[in-house]
Amino acid sequence: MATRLPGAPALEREQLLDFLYQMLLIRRFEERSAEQYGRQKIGGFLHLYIGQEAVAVGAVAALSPEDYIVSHYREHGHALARGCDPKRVMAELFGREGGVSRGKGGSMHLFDKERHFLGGYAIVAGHLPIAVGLGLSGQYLGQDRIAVAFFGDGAVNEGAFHESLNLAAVWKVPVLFICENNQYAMGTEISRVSAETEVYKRALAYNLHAEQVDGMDVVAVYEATKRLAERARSGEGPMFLEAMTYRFRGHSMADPELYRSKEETQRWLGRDPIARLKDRLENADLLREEEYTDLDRRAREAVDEAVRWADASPPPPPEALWTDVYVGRGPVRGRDHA
Amino acid sequence: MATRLPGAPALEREQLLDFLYQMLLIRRFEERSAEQYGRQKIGGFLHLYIGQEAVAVGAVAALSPEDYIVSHYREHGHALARGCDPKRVMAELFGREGGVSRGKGGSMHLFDKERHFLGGYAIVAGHLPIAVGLGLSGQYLGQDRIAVAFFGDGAVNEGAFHESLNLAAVWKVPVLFICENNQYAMGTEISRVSAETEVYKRALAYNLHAEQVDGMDVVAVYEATKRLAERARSGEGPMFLEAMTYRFRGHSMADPELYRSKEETQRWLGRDPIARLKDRLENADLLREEEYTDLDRRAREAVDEAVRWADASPPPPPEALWTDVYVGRGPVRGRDHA
Amino acid sequence: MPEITYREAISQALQEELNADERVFLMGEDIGAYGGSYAVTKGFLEAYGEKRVRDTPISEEAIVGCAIGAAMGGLKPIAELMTINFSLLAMDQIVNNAAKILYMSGGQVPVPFVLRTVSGGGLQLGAQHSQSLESWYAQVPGLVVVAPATPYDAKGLLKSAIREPNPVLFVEHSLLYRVRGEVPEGDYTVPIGEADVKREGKDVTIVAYLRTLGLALEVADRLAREEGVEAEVVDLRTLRPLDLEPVFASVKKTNRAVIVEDAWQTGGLSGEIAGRIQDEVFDWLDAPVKRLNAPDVPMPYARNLEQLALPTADQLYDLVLETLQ
Amino acid sequence: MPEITYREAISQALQEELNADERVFLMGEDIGAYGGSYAVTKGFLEAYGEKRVRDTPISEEAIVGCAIGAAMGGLKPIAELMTINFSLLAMDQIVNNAAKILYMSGGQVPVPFVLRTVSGGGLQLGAQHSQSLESWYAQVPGLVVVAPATPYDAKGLLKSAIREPNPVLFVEHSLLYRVRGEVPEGDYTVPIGEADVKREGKDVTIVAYLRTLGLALEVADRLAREEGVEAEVVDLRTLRPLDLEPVFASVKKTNRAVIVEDAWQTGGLSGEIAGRIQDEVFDWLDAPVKRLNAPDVPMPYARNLEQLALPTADQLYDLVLETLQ
Ligand SMILES: Cc1ncc(C[n+]2csc(CCOP(=O)(O)OP(=O)(O)O)c2C)c(N)n1
Ligand SMILES: Cc1ncc(C[n+]2csc(CCOP(=O)(O)OP(=O)(O)O)c2C)c(N)n1
Ligand SMILES: [Mg+2]
Ligand SMILES: [Mg+2]
Repeated sequence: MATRLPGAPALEREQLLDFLYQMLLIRRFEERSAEQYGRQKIGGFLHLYIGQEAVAVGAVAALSPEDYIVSHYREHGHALARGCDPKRVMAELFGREGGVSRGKGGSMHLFDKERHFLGGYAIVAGHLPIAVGLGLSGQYLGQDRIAVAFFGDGAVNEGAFHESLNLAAVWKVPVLFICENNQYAMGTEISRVSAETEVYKRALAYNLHAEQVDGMDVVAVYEATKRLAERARSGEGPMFLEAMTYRFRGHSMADPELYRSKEETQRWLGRDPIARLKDRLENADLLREEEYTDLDRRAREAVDEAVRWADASPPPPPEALWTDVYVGRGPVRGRDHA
Repeated sequence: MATRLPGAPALEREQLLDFLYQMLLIRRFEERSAEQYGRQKIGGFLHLYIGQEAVAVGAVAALSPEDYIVSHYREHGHALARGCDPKRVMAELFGREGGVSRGKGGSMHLFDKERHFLGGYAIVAGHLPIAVGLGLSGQYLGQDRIAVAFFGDGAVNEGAFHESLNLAAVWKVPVLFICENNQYAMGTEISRVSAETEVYKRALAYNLHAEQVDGMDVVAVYEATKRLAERARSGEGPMFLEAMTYRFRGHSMADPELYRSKEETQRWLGRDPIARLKDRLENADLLREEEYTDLDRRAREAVDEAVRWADASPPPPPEALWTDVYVGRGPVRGRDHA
Repeated sequence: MPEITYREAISQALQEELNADERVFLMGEDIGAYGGSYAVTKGFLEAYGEKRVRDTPISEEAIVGCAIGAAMGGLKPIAELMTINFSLLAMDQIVNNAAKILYMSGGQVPVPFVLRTVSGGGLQLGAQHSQSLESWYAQVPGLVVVAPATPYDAKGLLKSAIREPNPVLFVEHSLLYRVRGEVPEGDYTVPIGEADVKREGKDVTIVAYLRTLGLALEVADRLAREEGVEAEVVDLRTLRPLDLEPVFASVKKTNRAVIVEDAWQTGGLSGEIAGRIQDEVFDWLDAPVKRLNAPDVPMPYARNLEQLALPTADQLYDLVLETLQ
Repeated sequence: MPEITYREAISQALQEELNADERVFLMGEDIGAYGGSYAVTKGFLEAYGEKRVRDTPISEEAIVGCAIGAAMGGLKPIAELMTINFSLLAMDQIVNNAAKILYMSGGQVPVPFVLRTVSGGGLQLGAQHSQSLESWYAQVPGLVVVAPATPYDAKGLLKSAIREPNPVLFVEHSLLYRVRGEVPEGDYTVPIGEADVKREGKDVTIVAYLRTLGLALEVADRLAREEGVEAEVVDLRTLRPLDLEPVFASVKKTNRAVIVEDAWQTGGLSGEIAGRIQDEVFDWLDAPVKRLNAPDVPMPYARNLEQLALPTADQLYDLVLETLQ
């Protein structure tokens, strides 16, 4: 059997298989989340990452575990890629005490401090200045550490995007902005709301390095991220990566998807990042069908286990309502009604 | 005597002399404002336009009187160039009933609806989306009318700048953004806070036409504005003009100007837009010394008259506190204490 | 009269006003191709076209600022902010521009437009998507703030808002869209600035608005049934200008008052109302004015915790009884 | 003890904390090369260098968001918003991020930073530059809001704020910078969350903070001189958490209360306080709790009108007498 992929000599077979496994894990995790949402085990908004797996997996693999990550509300993939325990992520979606945010955050607000996964945020682009601050802290303290922010094409039109990129550029903050351009913000196609549809070109206005990558190709994402992360780390200032991708499902579980055509979706399904890596590995003689089946089985089992574990985790105790409002400050007003 | 300026064949001598007169009017108006501020006839913040006269005069002359204008707090020049009565502008600075905003706005909030001068605004960049809306109203109603916004280099780093340019570009709104790049935002030099110091390049990110002009040359500003305004008017969407200029005085009356060198200021004083036009006209044999003296005398007289008139205008009646909070709604709460 | 939902009532008002006045147009995120995140404007893009139903970028500040400018230019914009949580991104435009331009211009420049938005929690949307922030806007001179709790009021007040010569924040509530009620077909208005007694009673006054109106009516029925207590329920409907005359009149009769509101207590409207009641009808009060607000915590996601983070009927019931002792 | 100004007291606190902890740094518009728009940080850039005294672009949202991130990364940022009017541009970061991250993360991620800003009118700065908006922030769970009125409290509270493990909005007042008072050299703190009786009295309680404290003390002196009335003056000092125990204790003694505040009335803190007083010490009240707020108008520019748009000593004097009748 071969050991390297043509065109990607730096990657060991092990790592490529791990990419495949992680993408499968995210895919199966999201499929089960949708199912559990239907059963009302999960409430609120649920934004699936299906179709975009190559971005989270490729990008996060290229980072150091010390690097900070922040993301938006479509962040299950980033959390899982960063190594957050699927059991605890699922428990968070269930609103249980065992959840990564102890049930208080929910699907849109996964936090795992130990893994420097500093949150999913639900205000579009609201986390971008936070990423700049995290990057600044590393720079200030002389740490060998960058901050990475994931966000969508819709976030690019917010003022916070603009202010963050400019501030990061002026201070040469080590931060990597990764825009997952899936071409829609809810039901709005990018060309209807962005004066420039190639997002990385908008980033060029801030005098920083920006480029585009095929977000359906995990190897390409990995390599681009690796390169840009190292440049940011070595003091070149902020970097910008636009990953061209597509969400295979609706914006959230409530989306009737009236705004895009079946044909378009079909076309993108043909570029499924999982199938693509699988084919490529098989063609290069790096993967056998039964190995793939085995990886997928492991992913499914991990997700089964996650669902079981989440369901066994109790809801947060009523007392949890009152904690974590402040550090080191007593009970808060309104408690008398409890 | 000649009738045209070499290099600017489209401009009649009359109009060139009017440019000169208007710049002188603004200059003298601002000098007297500073003096009146010292005498406490004027309160609050006072931001002088001295040094930047060519921008307001050249740009506003190139517009149709129906075009909307909005500006920031350094807007005396724009108001005077638009034809607002110097008496009523000075009265506004004095906080008198005869003021353009009836004494309720002050130096930073000059409004003259009749002249479609729709305000000075004191939140940096906060008026840019308003300009987009004004432009939209013209487009929507099929009027032959554009909106123009004046603002500074500091405004470019606000989220509102970004959102406004993008929205205007997406909807092809007829709006002309004029950035007066005087290279400082209060005490902060542009290169310390803007990732790209050539402001028009930042505007290019929105796929709109943007260019730079010498803001100390009234003829150049006039011609550039004329061209861009016509393009906006004819449906090409938003246009962006960066005028390179300099304020000869401090940011406001309180500014100790610790942040820039005497040499730098001296260099820019050598490019005084009034002296430059005067020299150019004289060299082209379009202006005699006594004509200039006469123009200046007229400007000084108009300002003297404005100060006298303003001082004779009474303060707003106490009753004015309660009016103009709402259209068509009765007295407001708190009135019982009056 | 036909029974329709709160959602349909709002949708009707919008359509009727779009039909009546060419200068009326809608702008906001996902109101067009997507049909509105709460489906209020479903089908509008097809019916009215891109000129009058304008999908915007995700740019809250520009949305509101552009609506202000368009209003100054003679249009009647109805802008939408998907939820009141996002209004914080546009707060500068609302507070520093919309509310002040008429005054700063010495009365020259009115800014008549409507800003629709959605308030409230209860759908497990988490801390950043579940706030009730309308009381902040109700503090601002120059703004009108409307908050209807029934389909009838929603349609009638929205029509008044669109015809109002001042900027209006029109606050809807996410848990009310499916509430049904009788709504006339065609044109009518409900006046802005008038509170409404939604249930008469002589023993205690309950003041409510938006979601808590339903709570108050439910509790009033239970009190009548279980305790023989007749509560009078006043629905504020407009938060600015705040019409407290019906509240004072009611308290003069009942001598007791309870205010119930989804917002956090400190700085919400309940304090203002309690403060005014005790000032204006001090001698009529037999007991302190009581208030029921959300506990002072960010909204938790977990369903069981979220239930604890909103005022409940049981809490209100107990508080009313406490007032009566 | 040396007598210094409020401005110097704040400046001292900043310098001492910068000296004490390498992780403390300042960021904001024109705090460096310009020396601070209220000259609080004059000379800091020269003394501490660009790393610790960071001039920013005019980007309020990024300033606050960046401070939040830096705090999450282990630094102790002191960010500055030139005035509270501009805080509206950063309100999303303050309310939706700073106040909620600890809670949303289930307690994992504290956000300890200080946001300094300047509130108030009275300098003829017009409608967009003269607001008192602190009560909005005082409504938000997760935030601490501090508002010192004297040089002593300013220095001591700022030191507490910098050492506080939670996000703190530190509100200064533009008319107080020249006020002088005794301030110890070197280190001391004033605890957050404790109101302070600034003058003892037995006849009536006046509750105030920031600029209105001076008003209250002036009026109290006049009342004593002219009417033999002894007013007790309580300075809130911290607006969140709001410490009303000293107010209740005072009203139990005086049986009368007046609250005076620069903010507009509806939704300000005065309603909350009046509502709480009448609830907690109802049986001790001999008269309704009175409130003096700014009239409900945008701030006019003209000097004569601006004087009418802020609570005055005369108004307060009259209102106290009214309460005593
Ligand atoms: C400030 C703000 N405005 C609006 C929303 C509602 N909203 C949630 S997701 C979304 C679309 C975002 O699209 P994009 O950034 O492309 O990310 P994607 O969902 O495609 O991953 C919108 C409008 C929000 N959460 N925050
Ligand atoms: C949102 C906001 N932030 C800060 C300020 C304070 N401020 C007033 S003017 C100014 C500098 C603006 O500079 P620039 O845009 O270059 O205009 P210039 O004064 O040079 O004409 C600042 C920071 C403000 N008014 N509004
Ligand atoms: Mg997208
Ligand atoms: Mg400038």
